[in-house]
Formats: sequence, structure tokens, C-alpha cells
Amino acid sequence: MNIEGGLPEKLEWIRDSLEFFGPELILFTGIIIVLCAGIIVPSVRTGRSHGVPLILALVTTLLACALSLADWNAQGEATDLFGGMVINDRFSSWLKIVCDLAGALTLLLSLPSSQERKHVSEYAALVLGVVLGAHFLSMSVGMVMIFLSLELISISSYVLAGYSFRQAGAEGSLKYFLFGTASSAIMLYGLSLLYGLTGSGIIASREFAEGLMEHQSLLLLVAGLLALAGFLFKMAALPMHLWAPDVYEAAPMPVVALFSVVPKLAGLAVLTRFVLAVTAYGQTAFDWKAIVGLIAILTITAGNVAALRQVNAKRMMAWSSIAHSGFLLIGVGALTEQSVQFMMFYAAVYFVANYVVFGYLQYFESRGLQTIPDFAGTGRSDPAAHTLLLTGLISLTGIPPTAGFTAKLLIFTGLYDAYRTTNDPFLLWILVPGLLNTVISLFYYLRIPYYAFIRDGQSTPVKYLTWTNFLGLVLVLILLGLFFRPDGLMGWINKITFVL
Amino acid sequence: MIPIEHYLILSAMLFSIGLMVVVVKRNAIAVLLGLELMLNAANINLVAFNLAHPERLDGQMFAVFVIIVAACEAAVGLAIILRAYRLFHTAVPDDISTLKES
Amino acid sequence: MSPDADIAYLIVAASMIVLSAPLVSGILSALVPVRYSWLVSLTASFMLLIAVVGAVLLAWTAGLEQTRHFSTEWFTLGGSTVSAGILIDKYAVVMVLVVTIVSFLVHMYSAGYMAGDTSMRRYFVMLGFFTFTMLGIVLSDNLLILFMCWELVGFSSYMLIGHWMELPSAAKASRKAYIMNRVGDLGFIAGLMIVYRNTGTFDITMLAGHALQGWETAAALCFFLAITAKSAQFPLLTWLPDAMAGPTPVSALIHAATMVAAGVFLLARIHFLFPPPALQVVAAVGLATALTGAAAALGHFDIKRILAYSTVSQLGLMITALGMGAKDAAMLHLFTHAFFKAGLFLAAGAIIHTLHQAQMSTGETYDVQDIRNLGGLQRLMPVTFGVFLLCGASLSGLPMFSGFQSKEAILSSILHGHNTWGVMVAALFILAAFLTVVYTFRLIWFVFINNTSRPQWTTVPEVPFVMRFPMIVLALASLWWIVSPNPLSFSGWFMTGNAGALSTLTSMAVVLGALVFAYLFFRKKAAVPKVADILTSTFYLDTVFAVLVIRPVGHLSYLFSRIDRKYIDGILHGAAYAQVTLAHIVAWFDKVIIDGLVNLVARLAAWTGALVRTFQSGNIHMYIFWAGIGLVLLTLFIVA
Amino acid sequence: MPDHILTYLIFLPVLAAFLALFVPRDRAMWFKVLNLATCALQVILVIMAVSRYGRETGELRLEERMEWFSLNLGTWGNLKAEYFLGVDGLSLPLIALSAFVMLIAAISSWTIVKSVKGYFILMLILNAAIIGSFAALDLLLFYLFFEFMLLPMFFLIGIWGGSRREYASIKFFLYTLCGSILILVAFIGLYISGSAPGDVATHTFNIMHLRDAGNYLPGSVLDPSGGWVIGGWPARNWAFLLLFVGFTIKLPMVPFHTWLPDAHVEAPTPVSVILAALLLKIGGYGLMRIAYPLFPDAALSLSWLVGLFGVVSIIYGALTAMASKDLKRLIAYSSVSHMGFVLLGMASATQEGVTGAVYQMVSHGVITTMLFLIAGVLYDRTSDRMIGNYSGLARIMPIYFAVVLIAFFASLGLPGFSGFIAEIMVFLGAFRSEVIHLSLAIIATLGLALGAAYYLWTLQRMFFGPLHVRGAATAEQLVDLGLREKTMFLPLAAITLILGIFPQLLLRYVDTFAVGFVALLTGGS
Amino acid sequence: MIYAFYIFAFIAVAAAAGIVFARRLFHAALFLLVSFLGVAGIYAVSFAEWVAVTQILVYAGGVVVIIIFGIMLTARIPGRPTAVSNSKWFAGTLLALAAMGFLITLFLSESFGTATAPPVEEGFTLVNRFGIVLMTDYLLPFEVAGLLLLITLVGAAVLAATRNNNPTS
Repeated sequence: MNIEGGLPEKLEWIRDSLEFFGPELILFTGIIIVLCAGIIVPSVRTGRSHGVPLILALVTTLLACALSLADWNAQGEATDLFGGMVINDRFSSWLKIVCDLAGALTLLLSLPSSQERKHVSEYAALVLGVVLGAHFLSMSVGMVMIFLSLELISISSYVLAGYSFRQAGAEGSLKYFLFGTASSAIMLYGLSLLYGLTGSGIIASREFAEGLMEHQSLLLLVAGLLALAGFLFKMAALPMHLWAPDVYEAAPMPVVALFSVVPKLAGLAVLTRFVLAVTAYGQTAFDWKAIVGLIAILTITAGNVAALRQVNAKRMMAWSSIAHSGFLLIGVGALTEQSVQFMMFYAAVYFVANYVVFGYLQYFESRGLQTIPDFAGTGRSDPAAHTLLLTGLISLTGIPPTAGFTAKLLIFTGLYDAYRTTNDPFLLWILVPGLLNTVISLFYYLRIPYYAFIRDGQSTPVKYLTWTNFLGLVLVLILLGLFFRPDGLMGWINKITFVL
Repeated sequence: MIPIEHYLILSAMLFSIGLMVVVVKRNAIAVLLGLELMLNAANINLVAFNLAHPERLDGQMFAVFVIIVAACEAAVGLAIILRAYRLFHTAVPDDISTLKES
Repeated sequence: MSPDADIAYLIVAASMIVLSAPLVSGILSALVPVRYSWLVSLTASFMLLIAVVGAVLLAWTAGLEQTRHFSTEWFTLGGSTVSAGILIDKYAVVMVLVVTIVSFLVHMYSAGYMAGDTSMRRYFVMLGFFTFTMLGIVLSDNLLILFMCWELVGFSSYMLIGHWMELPSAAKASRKAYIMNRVGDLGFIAGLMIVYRNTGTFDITMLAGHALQGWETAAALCFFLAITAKSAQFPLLTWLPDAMAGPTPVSALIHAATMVAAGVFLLARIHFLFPPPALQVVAAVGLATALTGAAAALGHFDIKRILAYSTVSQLGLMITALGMGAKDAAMLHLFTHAFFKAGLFLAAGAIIHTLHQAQMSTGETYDVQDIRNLGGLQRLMPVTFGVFLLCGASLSGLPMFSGFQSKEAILSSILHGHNTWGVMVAALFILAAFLTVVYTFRLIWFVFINNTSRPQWTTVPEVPFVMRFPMIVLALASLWWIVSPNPLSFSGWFMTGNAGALSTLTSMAVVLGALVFAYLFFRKKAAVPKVADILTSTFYLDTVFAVLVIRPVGHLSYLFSRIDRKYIDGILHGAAYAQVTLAHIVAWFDKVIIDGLVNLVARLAAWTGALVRTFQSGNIHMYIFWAGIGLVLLTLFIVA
Repeated sequence: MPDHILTYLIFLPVLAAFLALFVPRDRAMWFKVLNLATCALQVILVIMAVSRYGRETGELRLEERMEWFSLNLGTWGNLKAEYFLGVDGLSLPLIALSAFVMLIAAISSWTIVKSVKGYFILMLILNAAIIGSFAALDLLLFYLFFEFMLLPMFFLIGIWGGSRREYASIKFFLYTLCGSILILVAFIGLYISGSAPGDVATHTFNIMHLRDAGNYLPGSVLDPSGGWVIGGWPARNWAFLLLFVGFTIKLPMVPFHTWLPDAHVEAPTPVSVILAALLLKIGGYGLMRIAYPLFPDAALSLSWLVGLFGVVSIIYGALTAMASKDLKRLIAYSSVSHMGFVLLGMASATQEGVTGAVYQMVSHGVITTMLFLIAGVLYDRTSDRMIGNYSGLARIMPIYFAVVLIAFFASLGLPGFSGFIAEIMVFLGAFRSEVIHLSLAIIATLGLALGAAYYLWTLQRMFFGPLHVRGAATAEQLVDLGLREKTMFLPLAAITLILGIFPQLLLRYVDTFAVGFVALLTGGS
Repeated sequence: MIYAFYIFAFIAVAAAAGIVFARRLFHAALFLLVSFLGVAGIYAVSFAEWVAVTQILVYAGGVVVIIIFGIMLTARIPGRPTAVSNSKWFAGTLLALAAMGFLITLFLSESFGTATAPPVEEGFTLVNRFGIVLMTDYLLPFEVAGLLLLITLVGAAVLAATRNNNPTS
């Protein structure tokens, strides 16, 4: 092969690729700026104007979001960049938008509690790091990129998990680190085997698919599962979910909110691409959809039943987020174009509802309510906050009149539709317990309102017009609006033409 | 040339040993050692497979990046372990389990 | 307009008066304020008087010859419409007369009897309401409305039996009566449904045309179940004696004259629905009831119970007649029976009332209804005695009394067929008549003649006029002339035909013989010294009678009363207990099994949750270990 | 306001609830008056609606229809949901009943003291949800209102309930949510296989469209002509079964009824009134509006099952009522028994039966309101509902006794009260129906005797006999009805009486509906 | 050369096994170092000089040193044994044997291509080619790796810099 031969056009497409990297570049510069702000501005170091880095990071995420939006509108079809290392399509743009908004909300949530937090600028930088890693991960199809961006997210998360500088935080990040490294090693092993089997480091490439065609063996299955393990770890899905409860319990609330959305969605994106790749246009010997479906249903069930008896609110939400990653996986299990679109819708709704809940959990935590029994009787004194929280929880459950219902309806519709087209009874077997799980989930979701409203307890009245209530109200209105008029958002999502 | 299967068997051994170390050793640093072993096993795979597909250097590239990442992980991991050690006066995760199902 | 048309107007108007007057009386009594509750008796009696006038007008205009039918649309079901209307024929007219007159008299009597009762208003409300619904039964042309009124009379009888709520006996009796009737009503409903299923209509006049293909006997027996309950036929008769816990005028009106006769009336009205086999069942039941009732009446000592049993047996006779197809005769007996039995009850009520007063003055307590405590009242209460005597005579069917004529009518029409079945029935019928005479005589003997008089009874007064007047009217109404001018023949304004001399003579002989026997027997039993020696001459006769008749009858009566008390009630109670226990079992099932399943599901979920959470040991090594194991298991599962 | 009368009916309470948000929480009287005014206004609106409706029609009136949203499902058409309201002979009486009962409940809520604001806001929301679910003709809209009832009810029982309120509320919620999930599954299947007339691409929730078999995609899951077969059984039967179970949990039907007694016993009086009088009706309404018309074939082939469960409910409910010691629990079980008649009438698939079923729903709505108010009266006085603790009350509370008499005898189907008409019609239908066996009807008649038994026994134990009061209560507490209570009872008694004597007043509306219903069933088979 | 492979392989595995059985943590780290070197040797004999060099530099020179620092820091506290105790032998061996047997059987059942040396044009060494590929095809991963290092730096700094005045709070 001739090396100089390829060189000019390689430089050519590198230059072309760069213009699709607006959001990522913004985030990168954001990280630098925030760090420099932390170093240069003395008042940040002394902790007096702690808000500054957060505001800067917030602006950065919003800019990134705007840019992602821009190239959402710009490009219609998928374009692969950097020699196919990454793909930029509407699928990834959508996830980028959601992740940016999630990052922004996280920073917003961390504003009130930032004064008792040290190293605010590093904190902001790490949050941006997570978001940036999510950006890369949602785009990447090259194994190297997958691995690197996954590690980018992981390493930032390890540090963030311990950001409440307490014993619990240290323990959480330690566990997170050990588990995460192990799972990434496992994934790496799987990826290496896949590379060996196909001879291509890019899962979207043609020779990857051909290589799969040649080796439809058990080893391929094992390799795929090992690789899958890493993604499942990011999504906190079975069997790689074990870290989630402990870490969630340990981490500060905004970080937990971030964990429950951004790495999950990024992992979901890469998992979707991966499953689509290994199914190799449906010619594979193994029913990867069924595997994902199985994992999904196990995850849903495990998450829901385990959440039933939780005492700590954060821990309960951890299990709930596990269950929800199961619901998201259903979209992958069906793996039709609609189902992926519905999955995106679900992701958006889940993101909003989750932030409502975590926002209020932080609000109540600041008032000293840690465990669920602490909430007893607080609903009487603070009905506004609790009603908004209740709406968020109901949306997570999936009951009208909240968008959660629409999202679940659509997810199951997608499944049903897949069942209709590919007459695969397995999908039906996912459908039924999936629906039953909704009932189970209601129990723990309603426990906080139950304690707050029905159980008696002493509580002091508080004023309604708070910053949190305003934020919550906005998000709740979004949830309600998405129930009453989902067609706007859905029509938008319909533009996602999902190909590798 | 050495058949690729031999590389693979070697990597499998290292991987399993690493896994064993991870599970068996109580000290966090020892666990870290095991993890490093597992990463190495993956690297061996990559390099070996690159022999099978020699026209591009993907495998070796990948291996290099893995090494870098491994270094990063080691750094952060040790930092974390040291924090935990400072707070708990032990580096044995089993003694550090305040977070568990109530 | 044609004369027929305005006759029709008159008839409808009259029947409207008849129907509305009692209802108005009930409503008025409800509206009267508590302080003026004495007003109630006046208004109520007055409205009933109007009703009587209306009834007379109705009888005069409608006459007995042709049947008239007026109906209007009530509601529509899909295509078909359910109509409501009045059907007036001979029986309806007769019943209207009976009901209004007796009801009026009882109202009047109650004015005295219930004076000073705290809940007098409720009493009169219910009395008026009862009369209204009873007239509804009589006049309605439509089985559905008839059934509605049928249940409503049950309701008002429930309220009136339980009028004295403080008495547990009253409460129990009322509930028992209502539930037994309800059981009968199930039969009625079933019958209704069968009729509707096959004909699609409730209108009695239209039913005559249709045929219930294959369902005749079933429908007939269903209806007959209802009749059995309402008219206290065997075996559903035990509620009637208990119902005597209610005020005596109520017993007179409802449980002697009218309501219990409703069954007989219904049977006469839908007689055409009854095929021969069903009719034989009817006759058999009727006879059984007649004998049981009569024998039981012989065994009892409570005056009202005895009368109640006699009512039962008389109703049995009517049913028997209907079973033998003698509609007119049965209705005639109903007509006569209403008057003399009401008279008997009112007289008994008078005695009870008076003696209660006496007890209040002297403050001693004994059961005034127990005939063994009574005796020698004929001097103290001559009017009552006279009334009792006349009505009793009519009941036992002495010649010159209406009872004689109606029974003779029945007997003759039973024998009309000249077949063995008829003869058998007739024989038993005669036995029943015989027993009737005996217990009636016994009753009168014990209450009035047999002298165990107490000293303080010299103060016992005769009842006031307002109570005396109805008794006298009823006594006169139990004479022959209300049936026909000829004291020995039943063919009069109501029905024609003449009994064979044979039947007339037999009945006469039976009655008189029974009378003589009873006299001799009870005279001795009463141990009146100065007649003892006369008895010695007929000693053997006495013993023979005693051995051959009295003892068996005594035992039989005892046995029958035992059967009533123990077995039939026992069965009912047993059923009730069984029901309640079943209910408890069901409740337990409810609590344990069904809730249990739900809780089981919950526990299952909790258990799985615990299982999942056991992996959360907080131990990172184990996390990694389990993750690895999980992956391996997943692989194995997929491969396998 | 020519044609939006239903919208006004539904959203008036919502508006009121919104206003109530801004009333300071210590102004108890304001909330009560607001609620009362809202309900009164609704009654007026209902009267207007009835007058608009006219009498002669069988089909929908007062329709309001606009597109809600339509989602693009990519290659697979798009999903269309409508804001579609309308009333016919079935829903009009029920809406009228709802408005009326809500008014009564508003009066009866006067005694609420605990956190009044939340209570009345929840009541108003519940009100809107109930009327909405009676008026909605779009499956998704219906489901929205249907679910919307759960949470207010949950909190109304859970916060203002009695001693075991937590258990009761959770149980209620569990049951009804399971039911609604089953219903949801069927709905998904329906809109997946149904389509708007004309364009196949549009998947609709419109009940009226899903009614006729022509609108189903050929070969789709629930296609009436050649739908799928799952587990050796037509998918349509499965779907019908799902709907059946889902709605009969609400009805409630044995064996899905055990939430009812607990919920009733624990709930405060107005809430249990609404629960019994209206929420149970939504189960029957759902069966008649959705399950039967959309699956006539399955309904006919399974009507033996429906009838069987109906009869079982009748007998079982009556027996259990007989065994229960708590007055309110007894009444609750009597509801189970009475709603069994609705099932039986429906199952008979005859003119009489269907009419009777609807009639029974309305009349039970009125009568059970009286019954629960009666239990509430006693509970307000002495906070003790044990039957065994009372005796001879008739002497000291004569008016109360009169009311109890009316209510009990109306409930056990005494002629002259609405219950009698309903039950007799159900029996007429059951006896002449071809689809269910005669024996069912005959067994069902036993229910009447049992009903008489437990009511009369209760009367005898509580009101007859010598007066004494056991337990915590004292005879001094037992004062007779006050003016407010009389004003609650009077209209109720009047209505059951009027409906019992002049059934045509209601049949005028129900009859035409029943004609169409039966035609749909028998035509659909 | 073939023997070299097996020798190195033996060294790597033996050293790895040594880690398992090492009593003291410090020895384990040294075993790791040996194992790394063995692996590096394997790279060297299979046409991956660059990787081998990186391995030696980064792992042997970097990681192991860090780890040993870590061991020192955690061992320095008096009264605490530096001996590393083992637990869950059964679980560990079970998992390890399961994984090993599984993988090896699978590997033996599968056929991979034959190993061939990567082609090199004249005038270029493998390292040149490596560099060019790194700067063109792998430009993005290269940058991301830099970013990763930055983040690591920040994170490690944060973790190291915080002195906790009150551990329990």
C-alpha cells in the first residue's frame, strides 16, 4: 500500500470533519476556560464567587446544545467523520441535545449547594467532561473511540461520584472505580475478540459485517456479550447494575441526576449501534434482539422489585433508573425504526421527569429529609412541592396525564408493532411483564407521596414561591404538555432516520 | 510463525488470572493489579489479531491507546484508593462497606 | 255518547275512588302532626267510608255479569309496551266489597282499640296503605302490577305485624312472615318470567289466548308456590299463627279477611293457567292444610292462635275447592269467611282489650289470650258473646248461617263430578268440617261458658260503641241472608245451582252431630257438677268416643302442632342457620383466599426484591464476581 | 353556549379547582360553598343537556369533536387521538346521576374538617374525571379520565379515611391499577388493528369508528374477519377478556371485589357515596360502551361467562353481606350483589336485560347513595357502625328509621322503588335470553330472598326490640336527623320512588340505546 | 524466536500466578512488573515494537511505579500489616477456571487467519507507518486521549488535594 498516496485526501476529510465538531469543540474549550477560571480568578479559589465556573459551564452546555441543534437542522443524512471513526447523524445529535440539557440542568441544580462544595471549577470541568464523553460516545462507531469516550465518561464519573467529600463519597467512588474498570476490561476483551474475528476496528464498516458473516460461532456470541457488558455497565442494566445503588447513594444529588441520564443515554446510543452492527442487517445466526429483550425484561423486573423495599430515597431512585434503562432497552430489543424513535421519545421524557424528581429530592435533602419515612406528613405543610414531585413520579410510572404515559404507550406500541411484523412470540413475552411491572413500579413511586400526604407527621409550613418550585413547575408543565400535545416533539423525532 | 491460538490461550490465562486476582485479593491495590492484568490480556489479543490482519495497524493502535487509558485509570484509581485510605484508614474494600442494602 | 261509554266512565271513576281513598287516608295520617294524632282515626275511618261508597257504586254500575277491562300504556320496552289497567269482573267486585267494608270496619274498630298508642299514625298509615295495595291486587289487569301490589301487601303486613317493635316476638314474627312470603314471591317471579318468556305479555286478558307451549305445569306450580306462601298453605303456614303477635284488628283485616285470601283470589283469577295435574296438586295441598289447621286448632290454648289455625284450615278448604275447579264456590266461601272470621277476631280483640284494661286496674298478670285463664264471660260481655256465638256458628257451618251455605256450595260442586277422586276429597272435606265444629265449640265453651270466673271480673266492662258497632255489623253479616234469601241454599245473587239433597243433609248431619259430640265431650271435661250425672248414663259412649276419637285426635293435633313448631319451622330455621354459616364460610373465603392471593402476589414481588437485593452486599468483590457469573449464566442461557 | 355543554360540564370543576388553589387554606366555608355552587351549576347544565337531547333519538347527541393529536409512526401510518365527546341513551342518565350524586356529596361533605382545601380540590378533580369518562368517546380520552379518577380517590381514602385507611387505599389502588393496565393492553391492540374509515394509514382511538368491523386492518391482531389466534383462542376473545376483567374489577365482580368493602368501610361518607354510586358504574359503563360494542362476537360467545359471574356475584355478595357485622361493610357487599344484576342483564343480550342493566346502574346509584349516607349519619353521631351495638333505634330516631326503611326496602327491590323495575327487567331479559342458560336466571332469583333476609335481619337487630346501645356510643348521642341531612335524603327518596312508579321517565332514553345495543350484538354475531 | 515467545509467555503467566500467591503486596507489584516485561517481550517478537516500547515505558516505568508509591503510602501507617490477605478462594478460582476453560475451548474451536508480518515498504520502518496512521486515521482518538489525560489530571488533583479535616462529616 502507498502511504503518501492516501495522505492528501485524508487531510482533506480531517478538515471537513472538523466543521461537524462544533459542539465538542465548544465543550472542550469550555473545560479549559472553566479550569483557567478556577486557577486565575482568586475569588473562586477562596470560594466566595463559587457560582462563576458553574455559570460558565452552563453557558458552555447551552452553546453546545444550540450548535447540536444547528447541525441537527443542517444535516439530513448520516455522515461519517475521521475515516469512519465516528458517525454524525440525527440520532447522535438528538442524544447530544438531551445530554447537553441534562448537563445544563445538573449545573443549575448544583448552584444552590455549591457554596459548601470545594473545587467548584474542577467540578464543572468534570461535568463537562462527562457531557463531552457522552457526545463522543453517542457518535462513535470505531472501537477505539468507543473505548476512549467510555473511559472519558467513566473517569470523570469516578471523581464526581466522590464529590461529596465524605466517607460515603470515597467509598462510592472506590466501588465505582473498581467495578467500572473491571467491566471496561471485560468489554475491551470482547472488543478485541470482535476485532480479531472481523479484522475491522469499526463496527459500522462493511468488512466488520462480512467478518461477522464468516464467523457465526459461539465465540462471536461470547465476544459480543463481553462487549455488551461494558455498555450495560454504563446503562446500569443487568447484570452490570450492581454498582448503581451504592454509587447513587453516595454521590451528591446533581451528580446522581447526571449519572441517571447522561451516561445511560450515551451507553444506550452505542449499544443500539452495536446491536444493529452485530445483527449485521439481520443475517446473524444469533437473535441479538431477543438477548437484549431478555436483558431488558430482567432489568425492569429486578429494578422494580428491588426498589419496592428501599428506605433511602436516592437508593430507590437508583433502582428506578435501573428499571428505566430496561424500558429503554425494550426499544433496542424491538429494533425497528419506529421503536428507536419511540426510544428517543422515552429518553427525552425520562430525562425531564428524572430531573423533576431529583431536583425535588435535593430540595428536600437540603431540608434534612433523607429516608422515605422522613417525608411523613410533609405534604400537608408543603403541598406545592409535593404535588410537583408527585407529577414527576407519576410520569416515571407512566400514568396519564403525564408524558410518561405517552412514552410507555409508544415504547410498547413499538414492541407490539415489532411483534406484528416479525411474528416473534418472544416480544410478546416482553410485553406482558413489562406492563405488569408498571403496576409494581407504582408502589415505590407512590411511597414518598404516600408518606408525605397520608402518614401523619409534624412539619412546618414553608413558602411556595421558591426557585425549585419554579424550575419544577416548568419541567412539570413540559411533562403535561408532552402528554396533551406529543405530536410536536414526536414529529421532530420522526426526522431521525436511523442507519449505521 | 506462532499460531494465533497460542496468543489467545496466553491472553485467556492472563485474563482469568486477572479476574481471579480481582475477586480473591482483599486489598484494593491488589485488585488494581488484577485489572491491569486483564487489560494486558486484551492487549495481547489485539496485537495477535493484528498479525492475522496485517494490512492495517488497527490492533497495535488500539493496544497503545489501551495502555494509555490503563495508565490514566491507574492514576485515578490510586488517587481514589488513597482518599478512601485516608478516610477509612484501610485499603481493604471489604472493610469499607457502609453502603449496602439496608 | 253511548250509555255504555258513560257507564265505563262511571266504573273507572268509581274504581279510582275506591283505589285512591285508602291511599289518601294513609297519606293524611302521615301528615297529621304528632300532637293531633287522635285526629288520625277520624280521617282514616272517614276516607274508608268513602271507599265503601265507591265500592258500592262500583258494584252497582259494573254489576256481576260482564267483565270490563280498561288499560293504559305504562312503559315501553323496545317494541312492546307494558300496560297498566283495571280488570273488573264478578270476583273483583266481590273482593272490592269485602276489602273495603271489612277495612272500614276495622279502621273504625281500631279507633277504639289503638286509642292511646304512641305510634298510632304509623299504624293508620300502614292500614290505609295496605287497603290500597290489596285493592290494587284485586283490580289490576296485569300480572306485573298484581305482583307489585302482592309484594307491597307483604310489606305492609310486615310493618303491621311488627307494629309493637319493642316486643322481640313481634320483630321475629314480622321478619318470618316477610321472608316466607318472599320465598313465595320467588315462585311468582319465576311464573311471571315463564309467562312473559312464552307470551311476551303480562295482561291477564291476553294471557287467556296464548298457550305456554310445554310450560303450563311449571308456570302453574310456580304461581301456586306464591299462593301457598301468601295464603298460608301447607307447608308454608307457620308464619300466620306467629303473625298474631300484631294488633288484633290487623289480624282481623289482614290475616283473616283479606290478604291471606289474596292467594285464593289470584288462583281464581288465573285459574285458566292451571292444567289438571297442577289442579290435583292444588287440591291435595288444600286438603292437607285444612286438616292440619283444624287439628292444630284443637290442640292450642291461645285464642288468637286457634283462630289463626282455623283461618288456615278455612283457606285450605277454599284452595281445595279451587283445586276441584269450583271457583264460584271458593269465592263464595271467601266472601262469607271474610265476614265471620273478621267478626271472630274483633270479638277476641274485644276480650283481650277489656281484660288488659282490667289487668291495668288490678295490676295482676296472667296471659289474657290463654283460654284456660278465661271463662264465664258471657254474662259480663253479652254483646261480645253474641257476636262470637253468631260468627262461630257461621264458621262451624250451622244451618241458617252463611258458612253453612258456602261450605255446602263447595261440597256440592266437589261431588259434582261423581268420580272417585271427588268422593275422596269430599270425605276429607267433611272430616275437616267436623273438626271445625269441634274446635269452634271448644273455643266458645272455654272462653264464655266454662266457669272459672275470677272475682274481680265483676268490674270488667263491655267495649265501647266504636268497637262494638263493627262487631255487630259483622255478626249480622254472617247470617244466611247475605248469600241468599233461602237459608239452606247457596244459589243467590252470587252463584246459582242447587246442592243435591244428599249433600245438604250430610253436611247438616255432620255439623249437628259434631255439635252434639262436642257438647257432650266438653261438658264433661268442663266438669260442671250438676250435669255430671247426666253424663254417667252415657259413660260408655263417652269412653268409646274418648278412645276412638278424642285421643287419636288429641294426639294427632298434638303431633300436628308439634310438626308445625318443630319440623317445618325446624327445617326453616335449619335452612336459616345453614345460610348464615354458609355466609360466614364465604366471608372467610373472601378474607383468606382471595385477599390471600393478592397478598401472595405482593409477597412474591417482595421476595424477588429481597433476592435481587441480596447481591447488594456492599462488597465490591462480590459485585464483580456476580457480574461475571451473571454474564456466564446469560451466555449459557442463550446458548442453551 | 350552543354545543359545548359537555365541555362546560367537564371543565367547570377543573376551573373551580383552579380557583380553589388561590383561596387561603383556612377559609373552610369558602371551599364548601365553591364546591356546592359548582355542583349546583353542573346540575343545571345537565338539565339543559337533557332538554337539548330530546327524546326520540337513539344515536349520539351533543357531539363535540376535534383532533387532539396525531403522531407519525413512520412507515406504519400515524396514530390519531381525538377530543370526542357525546352522549346517548346510556351516558346521558349516568351523567345526570353523576351531577346529582355529586351535589348530594357536596352537601354531605359539610362535616369535613381535616385539611379542607386539599379535600375539595380533589373532589372537584374527581368530579371532572367522572363526568369526563362518561362523556368521552375516544379511547385515549376515556383512559385519561379513567386514570384521572385513581389518584384523587387514593388520596381521598388515604388521607380522610378511617383507621385502616392506608391499607384500604393501597388495596384500592392496586386493584384498579391492575385493571387499567389490562384495559390499556386491549386499547393498544385496538388502535393497532383499527383504522379510521377511508384511510388505512390512520390508527384511531375513536370508539365509533372501531365499532364497525369494516375499519379493522385486514389480518391485523383484532381483525373481526380472521383476526389472530393466540393460544388456540381468537385474539378478540382475549381482548374482550382483558377488558372484561379490567372493568369488572371496577364494577366490582366476584372474585375481584375485595377492595370494595375495605375502601368503603374506610372512606369518609361522601367519598364512599361517590365510590359506590359513580365509580362502580364506570365499570358497567365501560363494559357497555367499549367491551360489548367493540367485540360483539366475543361478547356473545363469552356471555355465558359474564352471566355466570353475574349470578355468582349476586349470591356471593348477598351471603357475605349477611355475615358482616359492620353496617357499612354490609352495604358495600350489597353493592356487589346488586352490580351482579348489571352483569346478568348485559349477558342476556336482550332488550329487557340491557335496559334493566342500565336501569339498575342508575337506581343503584341513587339507592346506594342513601344507604351510605345512612351509615354516615350513624357514624357521625357515635363513630361506631357495628350492627350488634345498637338495638331499638326506631323509638328514638323515628325519621331516621323511616329513611332507613325506605332505603332498605328500595334496595331489596320492593315494588314501587326503582330497584324493583331494574331487577324485574333483568330477570325478564335473563329468562328469555337465548345466550345464557335458564338455570342462571333461576338461581339469580334467590338473590332477592337473600337480600330480604339480610336487610330485614339488620332492621330487626338495629331498630326493633328494646332500646339499648352497647360499645363506646351512648343513647344521648343518637339525635334524629337534622335539616341538612333531611335535605340530602328527601330528593333521593323521591327519585327512587318516581323512577319506581314512572319508569318511562328514564326508559325513554335507555330504551332507544338498548335497541341499538341489542341490534349491534345480534347483528355482530 | 519461537522459543522466545514461549519463554516470554511462560514468564508472563508465571509472574501473574505469582501475583495470586504473593503474600506481601509489594512482591505482588514486583511480580506484576515481571509479567509486564514478559508481555512486552511478546509484543517485541510479534512485530509490535512500538507497543512493546510503550508497554515498558508506560507500564513498567509509570504504572508500576505509581502502584508501588501507592503501596508505600498505604503501608506507611504503623500497626498495619502490609501483607495482603486473600478471601473467597472458592469463588475466585471457580470464576477464573470457568472463564479460562470457556475461552480456551472457544478459541480452539475457532479458526483464525495465519499470523503474517505486517508489510513494510522500502524506506519506511513500521514505526514511520505507525506514526503516520496515528496522525491521520487515529487523529481523533489521539486528541481524545489527550483530553482523557487532562481529565485524569484534574480528577487526580481534586482527589489528592482535598485534605479532609473531619472524616466522618
